[in-house]
Amino acid sequence: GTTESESDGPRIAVFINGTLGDKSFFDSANLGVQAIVDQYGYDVRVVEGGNDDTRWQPALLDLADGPYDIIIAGTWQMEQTVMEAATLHPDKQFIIFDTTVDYSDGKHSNVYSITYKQNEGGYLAGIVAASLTETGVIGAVGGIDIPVINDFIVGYIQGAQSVNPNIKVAISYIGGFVDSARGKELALAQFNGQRADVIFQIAGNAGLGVLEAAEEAGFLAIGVDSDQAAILAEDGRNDVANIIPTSVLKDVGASLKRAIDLNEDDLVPWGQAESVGLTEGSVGIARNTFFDALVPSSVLPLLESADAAIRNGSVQVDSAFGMDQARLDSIRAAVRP
Amino acid sequence: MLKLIKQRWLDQPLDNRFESIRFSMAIVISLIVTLVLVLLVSNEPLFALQQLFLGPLASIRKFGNVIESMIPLTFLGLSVAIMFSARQFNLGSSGALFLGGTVTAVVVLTLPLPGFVLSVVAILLGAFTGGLVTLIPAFIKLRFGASELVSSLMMNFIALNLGFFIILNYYRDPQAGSLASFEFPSSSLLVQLIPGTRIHTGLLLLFIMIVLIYLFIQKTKWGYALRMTGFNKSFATYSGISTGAVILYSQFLGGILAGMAGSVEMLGMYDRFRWQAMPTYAFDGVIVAVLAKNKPQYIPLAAFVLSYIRIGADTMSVNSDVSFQVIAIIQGLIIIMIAANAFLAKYRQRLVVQEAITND
Amino acid sequence: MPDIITMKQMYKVYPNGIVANDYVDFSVKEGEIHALVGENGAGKTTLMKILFGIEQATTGELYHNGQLVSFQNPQEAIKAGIGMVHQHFMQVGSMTVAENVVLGSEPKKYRFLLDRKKAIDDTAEIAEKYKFKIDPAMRLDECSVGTRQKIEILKALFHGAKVIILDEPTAVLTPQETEELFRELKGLKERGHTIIFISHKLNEVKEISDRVTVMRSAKQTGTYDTESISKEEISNLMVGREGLWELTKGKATPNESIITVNNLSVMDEQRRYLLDHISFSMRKGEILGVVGVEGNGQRELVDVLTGLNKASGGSIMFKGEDISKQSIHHIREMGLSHIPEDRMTMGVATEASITDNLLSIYFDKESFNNGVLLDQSSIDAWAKDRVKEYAIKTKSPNAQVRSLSGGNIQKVVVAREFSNNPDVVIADQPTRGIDVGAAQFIHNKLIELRDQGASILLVSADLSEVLDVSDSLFVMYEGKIVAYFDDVTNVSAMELGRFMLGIEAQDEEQIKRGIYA
Amino acid sequence: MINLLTPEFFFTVIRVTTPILFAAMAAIICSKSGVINIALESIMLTAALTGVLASGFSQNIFIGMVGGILGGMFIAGALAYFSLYLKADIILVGIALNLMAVGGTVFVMFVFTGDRGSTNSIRSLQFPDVNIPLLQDIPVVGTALSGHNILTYLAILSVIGVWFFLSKTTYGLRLRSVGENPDAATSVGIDVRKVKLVALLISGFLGAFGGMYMSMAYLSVFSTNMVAGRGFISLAAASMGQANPFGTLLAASFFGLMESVSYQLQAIGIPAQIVGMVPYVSVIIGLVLYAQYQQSLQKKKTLSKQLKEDPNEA
Ligand SMILES: Nc1ncnc2c1ncn2[C@@H]1O[C@H](COP(=O)(O)OP(=O)(O)OP(=O)(O)O)[C@@H](O)[C@H]1O
Ligand SMILES: Nc1ncnc2c1ncn2[C@@H]1O[C@H](COP(=O)(O)OP(=O)(O)OP(=O)(O)O)[C@@H](O)[C@H]1O
Ligand SMILES: [Mg+2]
Ligand SMILES: [Mg+2]
Repeated sequence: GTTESESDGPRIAVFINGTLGDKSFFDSANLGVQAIVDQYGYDVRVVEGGNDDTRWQPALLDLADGPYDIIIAGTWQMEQTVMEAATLHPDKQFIIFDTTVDYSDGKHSNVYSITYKQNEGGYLAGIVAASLTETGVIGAVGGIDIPVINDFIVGYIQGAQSVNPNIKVAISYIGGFVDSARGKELALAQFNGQRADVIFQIAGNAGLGVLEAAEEAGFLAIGVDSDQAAILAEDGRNDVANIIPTSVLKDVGASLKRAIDLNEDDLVPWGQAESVGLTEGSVGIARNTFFDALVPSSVLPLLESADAAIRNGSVQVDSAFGMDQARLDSIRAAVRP
Repeated sequence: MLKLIKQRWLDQPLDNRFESIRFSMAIVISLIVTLVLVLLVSNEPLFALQQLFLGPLASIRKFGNVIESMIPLTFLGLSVAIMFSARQFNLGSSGALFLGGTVTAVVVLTLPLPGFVLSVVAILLGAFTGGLVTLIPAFIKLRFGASELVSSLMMNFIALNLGFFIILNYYRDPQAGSLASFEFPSSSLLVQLIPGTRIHTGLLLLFIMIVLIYLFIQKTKWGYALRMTGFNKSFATYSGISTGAVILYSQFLGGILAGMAGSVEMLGMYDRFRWQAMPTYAFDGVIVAVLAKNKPQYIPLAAFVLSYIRIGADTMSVNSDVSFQVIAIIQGLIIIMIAANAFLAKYRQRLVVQEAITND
Repeated sequence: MPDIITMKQMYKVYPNGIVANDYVDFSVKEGEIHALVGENGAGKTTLMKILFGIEQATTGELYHNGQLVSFQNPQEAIKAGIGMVHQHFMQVGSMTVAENVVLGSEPKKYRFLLDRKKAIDDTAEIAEKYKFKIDPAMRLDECSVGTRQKIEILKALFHGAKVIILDEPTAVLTPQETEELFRELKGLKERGHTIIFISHKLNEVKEISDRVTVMRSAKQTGTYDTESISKEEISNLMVGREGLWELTKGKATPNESIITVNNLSVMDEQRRYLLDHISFSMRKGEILGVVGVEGNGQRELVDVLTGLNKASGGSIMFKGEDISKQSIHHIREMGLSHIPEDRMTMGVATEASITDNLLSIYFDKESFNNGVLLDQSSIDAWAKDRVKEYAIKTKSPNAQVRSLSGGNIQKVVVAREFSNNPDVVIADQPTRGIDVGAAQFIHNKLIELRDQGASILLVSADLSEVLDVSDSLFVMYEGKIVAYFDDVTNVSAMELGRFMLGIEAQDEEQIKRGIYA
Repeated sequence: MINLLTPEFFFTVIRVTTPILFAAMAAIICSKSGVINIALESIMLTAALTGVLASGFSQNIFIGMVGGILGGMFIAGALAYFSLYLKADIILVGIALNLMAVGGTVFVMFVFTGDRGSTNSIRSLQFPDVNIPLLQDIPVVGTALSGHNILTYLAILSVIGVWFFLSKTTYGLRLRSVGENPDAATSVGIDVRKVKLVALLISGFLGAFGGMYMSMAYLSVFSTNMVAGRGFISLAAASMGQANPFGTLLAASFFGLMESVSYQLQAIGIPAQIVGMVPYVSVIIGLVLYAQYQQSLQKKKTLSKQLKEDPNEA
C-alpha cells in the first residue's frame, strides 16, 4: 500500500519479490521503510510481487516507469531486472539489497548494492548454541540448500567449533519456505534422533515450525533475520519467545534506513557495492530479555571477543559464497552427528 | 449495415450464438464482481480498474508482457489439451516443464556446440525430457492400471527435486546467492523479436507447434485414433485402434510440449537456471485447455485472455492500492464464470424452443 | 374405466434442437395394458420420460387421475404411483438384489441405518406376492439377464407403482422368459395395475396389450383396440407406408468353410470354463445362428472370434491362420467385421460425428490417408454415400451420433461394418431394440452379404430373428454346443428353448455335423 | 545414526499421517459419489485459517472448530455450486479454487490480523493432546499411540465413521449408488445432484479437520500456504486405497511412514533433494503394487467386461 504524505524529498518505491509477513527478511525491509517514513515523512510505496518469478521483471519495470526517484529491490533474483531497469532509466537511482549487480566496465553507476555478512551473525549464533547445548549436538534447519542459507550455516558451524571443536551439527533443509509443519518435523527429528538441543532455523515462514517444535519438545531455537523473540513476544507469544535465546539479525531495514540517511548527505556510494556486517551494525545477534534469561553470563566474554576478533579481522569467517560444492559437503560431513 | 450484422448473427448456428452470449455475460458478471471487490478495498477504484483493463495496453513493453506470458501458457494449454483429448488426465505438465527447462540448462552448459545449433539441441532434449516425465504415469497406467492423475501429481514433486539435485550438484554457480546455474552462453539464448519487449523467437516455435498440433489432432490418422480413444476407449479398441499406443503417445506428446515450454522459457526469459520453486504454471495449462474446450485452434486465444487478465492484474497491483491477493480471487472468479457451462442454461433452452418453433 | 393418465398436446424439444414429441395426445385407462409402438426415434421413450419426470415437457399438460400435474423429477412421479422399467437396466452392480430393490425408499433402523434384514425380507415378500423367483441376497452383477429384468419390475412395485411403464422389456429375454414375464404382467393387471408397454415386437404387442398407440416421427397417429387391428396395419401406421413386411430370403448355397473353430476354450481366473472346448465351422454363403440364454458362452465366443479376448485353448483357423491369439486389428484386416452386442458402449463414440464413427476401421486405409494426413474430402464424400445408402436419418453426416435415435445409431454401426465387403461377419444382437423397418433393413443386408459369399455368425436372443434369418444354427448351454441344426426350417422356437435351458442335448455325433471341411 | 522403529518414530508417523488421513477420508466420500475433489488443498487451507480466526477471536475452541468447519464447507459448497449447478468442469473449478485460496487466505488474514505471513498476533487456541488412560501405561506401544492430539484420534474415528456411513447407512447406500450408476439412482427418485452436493459438503467437513489439524494442533498458527500439497497427497492415498476407508488408512500411513523416514535420512547426510523424492517415489511404487494386486484379483472379469467398466470413463 501507499504511505500517503506530502513531502518534497525523494519519492521511493520498494519492490518485495515475494510477500510481506515472513516476520524476518522482507518484514525487516518493511520496518526500515517505516523508519524512513517516520523520520523523513517521505512518500514511500511498497509493492508485493507475489511468488511467481516471471512476473517480477514486468512489475519492477512498471515501478521504474512510475514517478519514483529511488527504487529499492532485494535478493539475487532481482539482480538482472534491476540492471535492466537501471540501464533504461539512467536518471533514476536504484538500491538492491542482499546481492550485488555487476559493476565491471563501470556500468550501473546509478545502482547501490548492499550485501550482508550473514556468516558473521551465524558465527555468533554458533557460539551461543555450542555454549548452551548439553548434548554436544546442535542443529540447523534451512529452507533450501542454497548459498544464502548455507552462508549462515557455515558461519554457525565455525562459531560453534570455536567453542567446542568436537561439536556435532545436524543439518536439514525443508525444501521450501512455506511448509511449517515439515519444519517442525525436521526439528523434532533432529531433537529426537540426533539429540540436538539447540536448533537454528533459517527458513522464513516455515521456520515458525522449528520454533514451535522447540517450545513443545523443550529445546532451544535460534531465530533468523529479525529479532524473532521480540516480535513473538509483541504478538503475545511469550511461550515461544521464551525458548529463543537469540536470533541472527540480518537487518535489512537498518541497512535501507542507513542508505537513505546517507542519501540525505549525498554520501551513498552509487555505482558500488557495500558489504555490511557486524561493523556496519547490519548483522549481529539479538540481545534482549530472553537472551539474558537463557544465556549464562559466562558466554558473554566469548561473544565479546569473537565480535571484536571479527571486526578487527583476526577471525575470518567462512562464506558459502564462492565456496565449491565439495568443500561445503566436507564441512557439513565433518560435523554430522 | 446494422441489419446485415443482425442477419449474419442469426445465420450462425445456435450454439455459436449462444456461446458468444454466454461468454460475454460471464465476462460482464465477473466484471461486476470485480467492480464490487475493488470498490470495497480500494480508495482509488476507477484508477485501479483502469489499470486492470487498460494496463496491458499502456505501452509496447506491457503488451509485450502479455505475449511473453502467453507463450508458456499456450504451450501448456496444448500439452494438456492433447492429453485430455485422449481422456488422459495427466497433470504432470508442470513437472515436465520444470525438468525440460532443467535439461535445457544442462545442455547449453555442457555441449560445446555453436549457438543456434546449441539452442535447437537444447530445446529438443528439453522437450524430450518433458515427454519422459509424462510418459512414466502413462506407462504405469498401461502396464499396471494405476490412475495417471495421481501418479503424475507425484511425478511433479519428483521432477522438482531431481531438477534441483542436478543443478545444485553439477551446475551451481557458487557466486550466486540463490540456487542458480552458471550463466548460459549468450549465443544460446533465444533472440529477442520485438525491441522493447522480451518477446523472443520462442513465439515462432510456438506458432509452428500450434499449427502442427492442430494438424496432428484434427487431420492425421494418429490424431483421429487419439480422438476416438478419448471419446470412447472401448469403441476404439473394438475398432482395432491400438489404444495402448494412444495412451502412451498422447501423454508423451503432452509432455514434449510442456518440456518445450520449459526449454523455451529457460532460453527466452532467463540467462541462467534460476528457478527457486516449481513455476506456478502448474495448473494454468488445465485452465487454458478447458477454456479452449481442448481445441488447439482456440488455445492461443484462451492463453491470451488468461495472460491479459493476469498482466492487467499485476499492473493494478503495482500501480494501485489493490493488493495482489485480491487479484488472485478476481482471476479465479473470471475463470470459473467462463467455464460455467450451464450458466444461462434456461436462456439457451428458450433460444432452442424458439428456433424449433420457427423451423416448423 | 376412467383414464388414469392423460397427456395433452405434449411438445418436447431437446437442447440439441430435436423435436421429440410434436403435440402428442396420449391416454391410458386404469387397469389396462397399453402398448406404445413406433419406429426408432419416434419419441416413445421421451414421452414416457416426461410421464416419469426424468424429462420436462416444453409445453403440454399431464393429468393423473384427472388432476393436472407436472412431475419435476422421478421422485414426484414415484410418489404418485408411477414406475418405469427402462430398457437399459438401472441397477447398481456391486449391491445386492434387495439393496437394489429398496434403493430410494430403504427400510431403516435407528432412523439412519439401513435395515438389511428388513430389506431382504421385504424384497422376498413382494417377490412372493407377485410370484417372482429371485434370491434377494444375491449380488446383482451375478444375476442373469432375465432375473435382472424381474428386479426392475419388482423395484417399481416396491416403490408402490400403480402405473408401470415398461420400455422394451423383452428385447433380451428368451421365449420362456418372455412367456413368464407376460404371465407376470397379466397377474399385475389382475391386481389392478396399469401397464404401458413399449415394444418393437408386434406379435408381443398383439399378445399382451388391450390397446395400442402408434407414434410416427414425434407425432401420435392413433390409438386402437388391439383386437381390432392387425400387425400389418400397425406396421404400416408406424412407418407410414406399406409392404415392409416380408423378408425376401432365398435358399442358401453354402460353400467351403472359411473359419474352423477347434476345441476352443476360454477360462476365467478360477480356471472355470466359460467356453468349453467347442468346435464348429462357418461356411461361405451361409448365415450360422447362435442361440442360448445370455451368459452361456456366447459373449466369450464372440470376444475370442473378434480378438477382444484371447482363447485359453484351441484354435480358430481363418483363411489358414490361427487367429485365436491375434490382435483385433489384424483380424479385422483379414476381412472380419463385427456388430457388437452393446452399440452404445462399444459400437459407437456418441460424442463423435457420424463420419468419424463410420471411419474407425478405415482411417488407416490408403484410400483415406496419405500415410500421415487424412484425406478429408474423400472421407466426406464416402461418408455421405454411406448415410444415403443405409438411410441414416440425420441432418448432416457431421452431426454427433448421440443425436440419433437407437435404430439410426445401429445403422451407423452396420454401415461401417458392411462397407468393406467382409468375408466374415460376427453379428451380435444386430437388431436389439430397434424397430421393424430398421431391423428388416439390417436383415436384408445380412442376406445380401451372404448371397455375395460372406460367412455370417448371427448371435441373437431374439429366436424369431434367428429362425427367420439364419440358415443353420447351434445352441449353447454352459459354454458348450448342445445342439446343431443344419436347416433352421425344421426347428421351432419351443424346441430351441428346451436346449437353451439344458433340458435336452443332442449327442456328440449330431453336434459334430457342424464341422465342415 | 538414525532413529527408526522407535516409539518416537511411530509417534511421528502418526502425527504426519493425521491431516492426510482426514483429507483422504474426504476424498473417499467424493470418489464414492462419483466426483473428483481436487480442491481439498483449498478446503484445508481455508479451514486452517478460519479455524484460527474463529478460535482466536472467540477464545473458544468449540467456536474455532465451527469456524474451521464452515470455512472448509464454504469452499466445498463453492465447488459444488459451480460444478454441479453451473456445470463448470470440476477439475477446473478445483484448480481455480486452489489458486484463489492461496491469495484469498492471505487477504483475509491481512484484513483480520494486519499480518500477511502468519497469524501469530492473534492468540488462537489449540486442540488438546490426550493421554489414553490404559494405553499410555503399556511400555512401547503406549508411547507411540497415546498422547496424540485429540484430532488424531478423531481422524482414526473418522475412518470408522466413513466406513460405517458408506456401508451401513441408507444415505451411504444412496451415495454409492449415485457414484456407481447415477441413472439407476435417478430412476428410483434419488436426486443425484443433491447427493453429490452432500458428498462434497461432507468432504468439506472432513477436509476442514485436516486443515485445522495443521493450524490448531500441528502448529498453533496459520501461515501462508501451510497445507503445502497435502491435499494432493490425500487424493493419492485415497486412490491407492481404492476408496476403501481401511485401505486408504493403510495408504495414508504408508505415506506418513515414508515422509518420516525421509526426515531421518536428511540428518544422516543424504542430499535433501534425494530425500525429498522418497515419499513421492514410494507413493508411485505403492500405487503400482496396489494396482497390480487389484488387477490380479479382478482378472476373472473378461476383457470385454473390463472395457465396459473402464475407470476413466467417469
Ligand atoms: N436426451 C436427449 N437429447 C437429445 N435428443 C434426444 C434425447 N433423447 C432422445 N432424443 C432424440 O429425440 C428423438 C426421440 O427419441 P426417443 O428416445 O423418444 O425415441 P424412441 O421412440 O424411444 O426411439 P427408439 O425406439 O429408438 O428407442 C430421437 O430423435 C432422439 O435422437
Ligand atoms: N443425452 C442425449 N443427447 C442426445 N441424444 C440422446 C441423449 N440420450 C439419449 N439420446 C438419444 O435418444 C435415443 C433414445 O435414448 P434412450 O435413452 O431413451 O434409450 P432407449 O430408448 O431405451 O434406447 P434403445 O431404443 O436403444 O433401447 C438414443 O438412441 C440416443 O440417440
Ligand atoms: Mg426408446
Ligand atoms: Mg428404445
